[in-house]
Amino acid sequence: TPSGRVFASPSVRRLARELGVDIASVSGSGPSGRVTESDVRAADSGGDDADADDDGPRNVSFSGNSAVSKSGDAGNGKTAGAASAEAAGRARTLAAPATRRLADE
Amino acid sequence: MVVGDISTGTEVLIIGAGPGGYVAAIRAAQHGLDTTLVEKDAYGGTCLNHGCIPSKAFITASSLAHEAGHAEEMGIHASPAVDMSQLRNWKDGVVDQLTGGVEKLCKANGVNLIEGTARFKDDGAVRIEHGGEGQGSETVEFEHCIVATGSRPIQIPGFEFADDPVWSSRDALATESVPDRLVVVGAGYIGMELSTTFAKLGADVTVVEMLDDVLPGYEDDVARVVRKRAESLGIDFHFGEGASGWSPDGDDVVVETETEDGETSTYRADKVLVAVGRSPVTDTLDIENAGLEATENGFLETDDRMRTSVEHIYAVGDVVADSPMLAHVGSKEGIVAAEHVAGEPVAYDAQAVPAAVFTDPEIGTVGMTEAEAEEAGFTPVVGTMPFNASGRAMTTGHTDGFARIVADEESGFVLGGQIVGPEASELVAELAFAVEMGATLEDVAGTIHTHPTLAEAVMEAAENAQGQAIHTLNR
Amino acid sequence: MVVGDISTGTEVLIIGAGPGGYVAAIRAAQHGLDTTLVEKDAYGGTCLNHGCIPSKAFITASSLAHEAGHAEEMGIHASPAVDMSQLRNWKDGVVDQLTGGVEKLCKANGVNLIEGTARFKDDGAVRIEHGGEGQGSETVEFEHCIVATGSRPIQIPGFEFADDPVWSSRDALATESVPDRLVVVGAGYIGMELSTTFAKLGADVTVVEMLDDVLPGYEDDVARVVRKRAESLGIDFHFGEGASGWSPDGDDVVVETETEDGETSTYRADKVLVAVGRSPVTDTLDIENAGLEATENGFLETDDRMRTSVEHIYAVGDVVADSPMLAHVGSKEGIVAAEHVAGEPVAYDAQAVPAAVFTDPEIGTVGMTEAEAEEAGFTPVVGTMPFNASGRAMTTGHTDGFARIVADEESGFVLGGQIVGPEASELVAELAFAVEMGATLEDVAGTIHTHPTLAEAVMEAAENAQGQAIHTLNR
Ligand SMILES: Cc1cc2nc3c(=O)[nH]c(=O)nc-3n(C[C@H](O)[C@H](O)[C@H](O)COP(=O)(O)OP(=O)(O)OC[C@H]3O[C@@H](n4cnc5c(N)ncnc54)[C@H](O)[C@@H]3O)c2cc1C
Ligand SMILES: Cc1cc2nc3c(=O)[nH]c(=O)nc-3n(C[C@H](O)[C@H](O)[C@H](O)COP(=O)(O)OP(=O)(O)OC[C@H]3O[C@@H](n4cnc5c(N)ncnc54)[C@H](O)[C@@H]3O)c2cc1C
Repeated sequence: TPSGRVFASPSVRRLARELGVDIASVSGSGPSGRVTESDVRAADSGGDDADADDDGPRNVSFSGNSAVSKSGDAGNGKTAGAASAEAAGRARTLAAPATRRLADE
Repeated sequence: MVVGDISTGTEVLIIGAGPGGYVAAIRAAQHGLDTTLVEKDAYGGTCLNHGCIPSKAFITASSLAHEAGHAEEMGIHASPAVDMSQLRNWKDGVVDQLTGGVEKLCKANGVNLIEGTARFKDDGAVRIEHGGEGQGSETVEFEHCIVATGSRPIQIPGFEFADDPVWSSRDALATESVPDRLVVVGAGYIGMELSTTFAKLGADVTVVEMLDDVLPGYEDDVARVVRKRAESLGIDFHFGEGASGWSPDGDDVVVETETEDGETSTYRADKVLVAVGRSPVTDTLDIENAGLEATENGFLETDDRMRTSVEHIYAVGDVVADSPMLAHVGSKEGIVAAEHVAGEPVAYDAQAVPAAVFTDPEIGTVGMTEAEAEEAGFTPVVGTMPFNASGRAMTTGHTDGFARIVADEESGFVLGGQIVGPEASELVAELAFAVEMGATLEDVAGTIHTHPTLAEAVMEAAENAQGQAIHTLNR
Repeated sequence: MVVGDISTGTEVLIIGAGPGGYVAAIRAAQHGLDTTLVEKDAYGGTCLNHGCIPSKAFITASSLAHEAGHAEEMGIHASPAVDMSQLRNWKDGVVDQLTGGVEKLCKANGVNLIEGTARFKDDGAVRIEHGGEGQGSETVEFEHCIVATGSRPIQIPGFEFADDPVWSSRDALATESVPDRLVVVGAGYIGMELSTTFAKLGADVTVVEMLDDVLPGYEDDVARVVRKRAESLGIDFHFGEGASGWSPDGDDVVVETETEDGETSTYRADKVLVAVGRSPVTDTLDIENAGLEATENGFLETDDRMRTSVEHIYAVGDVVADSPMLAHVGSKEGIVAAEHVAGEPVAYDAQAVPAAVFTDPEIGTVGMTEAEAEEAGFTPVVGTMPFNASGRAMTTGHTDGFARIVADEESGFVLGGQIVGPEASELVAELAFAVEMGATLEDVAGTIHTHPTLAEAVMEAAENAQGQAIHTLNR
C-alpha cells in the first residue's frame, strides 16, 4: 500500500514483534489484504524471521503522517499472552463483517 | 555534601507525575520493576491540575447553565445564575479527588514516590531537591530513566503572566470571578475552549488571532462550524492580528494588536488571556549532564520505543519531539517506555491518534484527512453524515456539524475521520478503533449501531462513502 | 369491483414504513429494484412517531430542566419551569421534520409510495385500501414482498387504552400536561424511560412491576444502578405486584394490584400508564391468503435472509420471531431483505446487537454477559471500570455506573459488554464494533483513547480484564 502502511490490528502487530516477523513483508489474507494473526504465524513458521531489533535509536515522525506504520521490529522479546489460533474456530464466527461477506461471495 | 543527602538506587526513575509519567510509573511497577516517581509540584501534572480536567469541569458547568437558559424552544424557562466561587470549589474538589487518586494508585501498585525537583547529575543519577528551604536533597541512581517533565505555557513579549491582568490558561482556570470583558490572544484549542466557556459564563469575549481562522490545523469546514457557533455566542473575532502589548488604564487593560501591514488596533478589557501554545520543560533538568541534547525548541527526540539518544533514558509526553502534545499520547508513550524497560515486545506504532476539542460543538478527529490521504498516495473516498439528518441529534437540540469518514477507495480501508458535533469527543473512539484495526468501510457500515444514537452518524458516513447511505442523499 | 380499483405490479412491495420497512425500501431502490412502499398511517412507523424519537425528545428536555435545577454543587442556581405544551410542540416539530425526511428520502431514491392499508389477496398480490371513506382501493402485484408491519402495545385485562385515564406509551408521549400523580404498570425499558421522564417533569411516579426488579433481562448490578437513581428521583417501586384493574373515584384513578399470594393494594393517581410489552401486527393482514402462518404470539419466522416459509415473502422488524424488537435491528433486517432480493451475498449474521435504555443513567449492552459466555462454552474473563474513577465522568458530575467488558480468557476475543452510566448508549458503539470485528482485549486496550473522555472507560475495562488497568485496582 502507499507509504508502506500495514493494515493489521494492534494485537497482530504486537504478535509480529514478539515473533520477530517483519509484518511489512507479510501478505495479508484478510479483506483487502488485512494481515491476520494466522498470516503472521504462518510467516513465522515459514522461517522468514526478520529478527531485526537494531538496538540503536531511530528517529520517527509522529505528526501529519502519524497513520504511517513504523517498521515493526522485534523488541527485546519476552513472551506475552497471545491470542490463540484455535479459538477462532469456535462456534461463533469471530470474523469481521467484511470478512464474512467475502466468505459469502 | 548537603546535609540529609542520601543516595539510593532504583531500576526505573520517572521524572514528572503528569499523564505521561504517572502512567509509566504504574505500568512499570505492574511489571515488577522497582520504580521511583519524582514530582516537584502536584500529582497528575498539567492535565489534572491546570489543563484537561479543570477546563472540562468549567465547560460542563458553563454549558449546562447556558443551555438551560436558552431552551425556550423546548419549553424550558430558566435564568440560571452561576456562583463562580462555588463553581471553582467544585472544580477544585474534582481535581483533588483525581490527584489524590493518582497518588493512591501509584502507592497501591508499589511505586516509590519522592517529592522534589530532579536534575541529572550524570547519565546514571539525579539529584533531587526537596521542596522548600532546608528540606534537603538526595541522590537517586537509576538503571533506566523516563523523562516526563511536560510543558509550560509560552509567554509572548510584552505579556508577563506574573502581571495580575495577564492570564495564562492556568490563571483562567483558577479564577473566582468572571471578568466582564476578556481578550483572548490565540484561537487554538485552548483559546477556543476557554473563550467559549467564559462567553457562556457571561463575559464579553474578544479573540485576537494572527492566522485567518480559528483552530489552525483543522480543516476549514470543521473550524467553520465552531467559529459560527462561537460568533452566535457573541464572541468577537479579529484575525490577522498579533498582540503586541498591553497597558493599564485605570482598572482596564488596553491590549494593542498589529497586523502584518503594521496597522494597529486596541481592545479594552478586564483581563487578557494569552493562549498561544506550550513549550517543553527540558531547560531545568541539566540534561547535558546525562549526555542529552534538546532540539532547537527544547524537545527530546526519541525512537519508536521512546528511547532518547542515550539508550536507557526515555522521554514521554509533551517533551517528545514531533508528537502531539496531548495527555493520551503521553500516557500511551509512558506505557510503551515502561513496557520496553520491562522487556515487552512493544512499540509506539499507533495508527490512530484521536484528538478532541471541547468547544461547542466538540471536535473529534483521528488519522488522515482527505488531503493527507491523497498526499500519502491513497485515492481517498469520503463519506459524510450531517447531524441535522440524525434523529438523535434532533432530539438533543444539537444539530450543527457532521461526521466524516476517509477511506482508501480501492481497498476500503478506513484511514481517518473528522467529527464536529455533539459528543464528537466520544464518537471518535469508534473511528479510532476502526483505523487502528485496519477495518474497512464495509466493517463499519455492516456493524449494527443502536438507534437512536449519534454514533449512527459514523455508520451512515461509511454508507455514504459506499454510495448507499439511507438518511442522506448519496453523491 | 370497487370504483377506482386499479391493478399495478412491482418488483418489491414493502408493507409498513417503520425503520424496518422504509430502510428496506430505500436500499431496494438503491439496488435498482422497482420498489413500492405502502403505509397506512405515518412514515417512520412507531419509532419516529410514537416511540424512539418522541421519547428521547422528552428525555432530553426533562433531563436538562432537572439537571439545571439540581446543580447547586457546581454553583448553578436555577429553578427551571417546563411549559409542557411548548415541549410537546417542539417534540412534534422534530417528529414532523424526520417523518417528512423519510418521505423525501424514499422519493429521492425512487421508491413508489402508496398510502393505504394492505392485505394479502394471495401470495402474489395485495389489496390496498386507501385511507378514509370512498378513497377507493387498488391491487398491487409483487414479485417479492417484505412484511414490516411492526407492533402495537399490549393491553392487559381491565385496562383499555380507549379509556381516557389509561395511557399507552403513545398517549404518554402525546400529553400536553404532566399528571400530578402517575402510576406506571411495567418496569421494562419503556416503562422506566417514561417513569424517569415524568418524575423529572415533576410527577409523583409509582411503578408497579410483577417481577422483582426493574429492567427484567438485565443483570442485577446493571439494573440496580438505574433503580437506585430512579428511587433518588422519588419514584416509588412496588415489585411482585400485578395490576388487576382500576376504577375512577372523582377525577382520580384508583389502580388495584395483586401479589401472587392474592394480597391486594391500591394506588391513587391521575393517570395510569400501561407499558407491559408490545405484540406484532400480523392479524390484520390476511396472511393466510399468502400461505403464511404466524407463531402462537403472532410473529413470523424467518431464515437468516429474512425469508418466511413462503420464499419470496420476507419479514423484517418487530414482526420477526426470536429477534429483539428494536428499531436498529429492524433496519438491519430490512437491509438484508432488500439486498437479498437484489441478489447480494448478504445474511443477517450480526454477532453484535447493541441495545440501549435511555434511563438515568443510560444503559448500553452488546453481545454476551459473563453468564452467557460461560453457558456458550467460553471461559469468560471480565474487566470493569467504574465511572467514579473516570476523570471525564467526574467533570460531568455523573459518576454512577461502570463499563464492563466480557472476553474469552484463552483467546482474548471480546464477546460482549455492559455499560451503565453517562452516554452509555453512545459508548456501546465501540464495544459493538469490537465484538463484530472479532477483536481482542489487546486490540481495545492497545488503541489510544482520547483524554478526557468517557470512552476511556472501555479501554480501562479491557486493561482491567488483562490485569493491568491504570486507574482502577486490578483484581
Ligand atoms: C488548559 C489546557 C487544557 C488541556 N486540555 C487537554 C485535553 O482536553 N486533552 C488532552 O489530551 N490534553 C489537554 N491538554 C494538554 C495536556 O495537559 C498535556 O498534553 C499533558 O498534561 C502532558 O502530560 P505530561 O505528562 O507530558 O506533562 P505534564 O502534565 O505537564 O506533567 C509534567 C509534570 O512534571 C513535573 N516536573 C517538571 N519538571 C520536573 C522536575 N525537574 N522534577 C520533578 N518534577 C518535574 C511537573 O511539575 C508536572 O507535574 C490541555 C492543556 C491545557 C494547558
Ligand atoms: C415508547 C417507545 C420507545 C421506543 N424506544 C426505542 C429505542 O430507543 N430504540 C429502539 O431501537 N427501539 C425503540 N422502540 C421500539 C421501536 O419503535 C420498534 O422496534 C420499531 O419501530 C420497529 O420497527 P418496524 O419497522 O418493525 O415497525 P413499526 O415502526 O411499528 O412500523 C410499522 C408500520 O407499518 C404500518 N402498517 C401496519 N400494518 C399495515 C398494513 N396492513 N398496511 C400498511 N401499513 C401497515 C404501521 O402503520 C407502521 O407505520 C420504542 C418503542 C416505543 C413504543
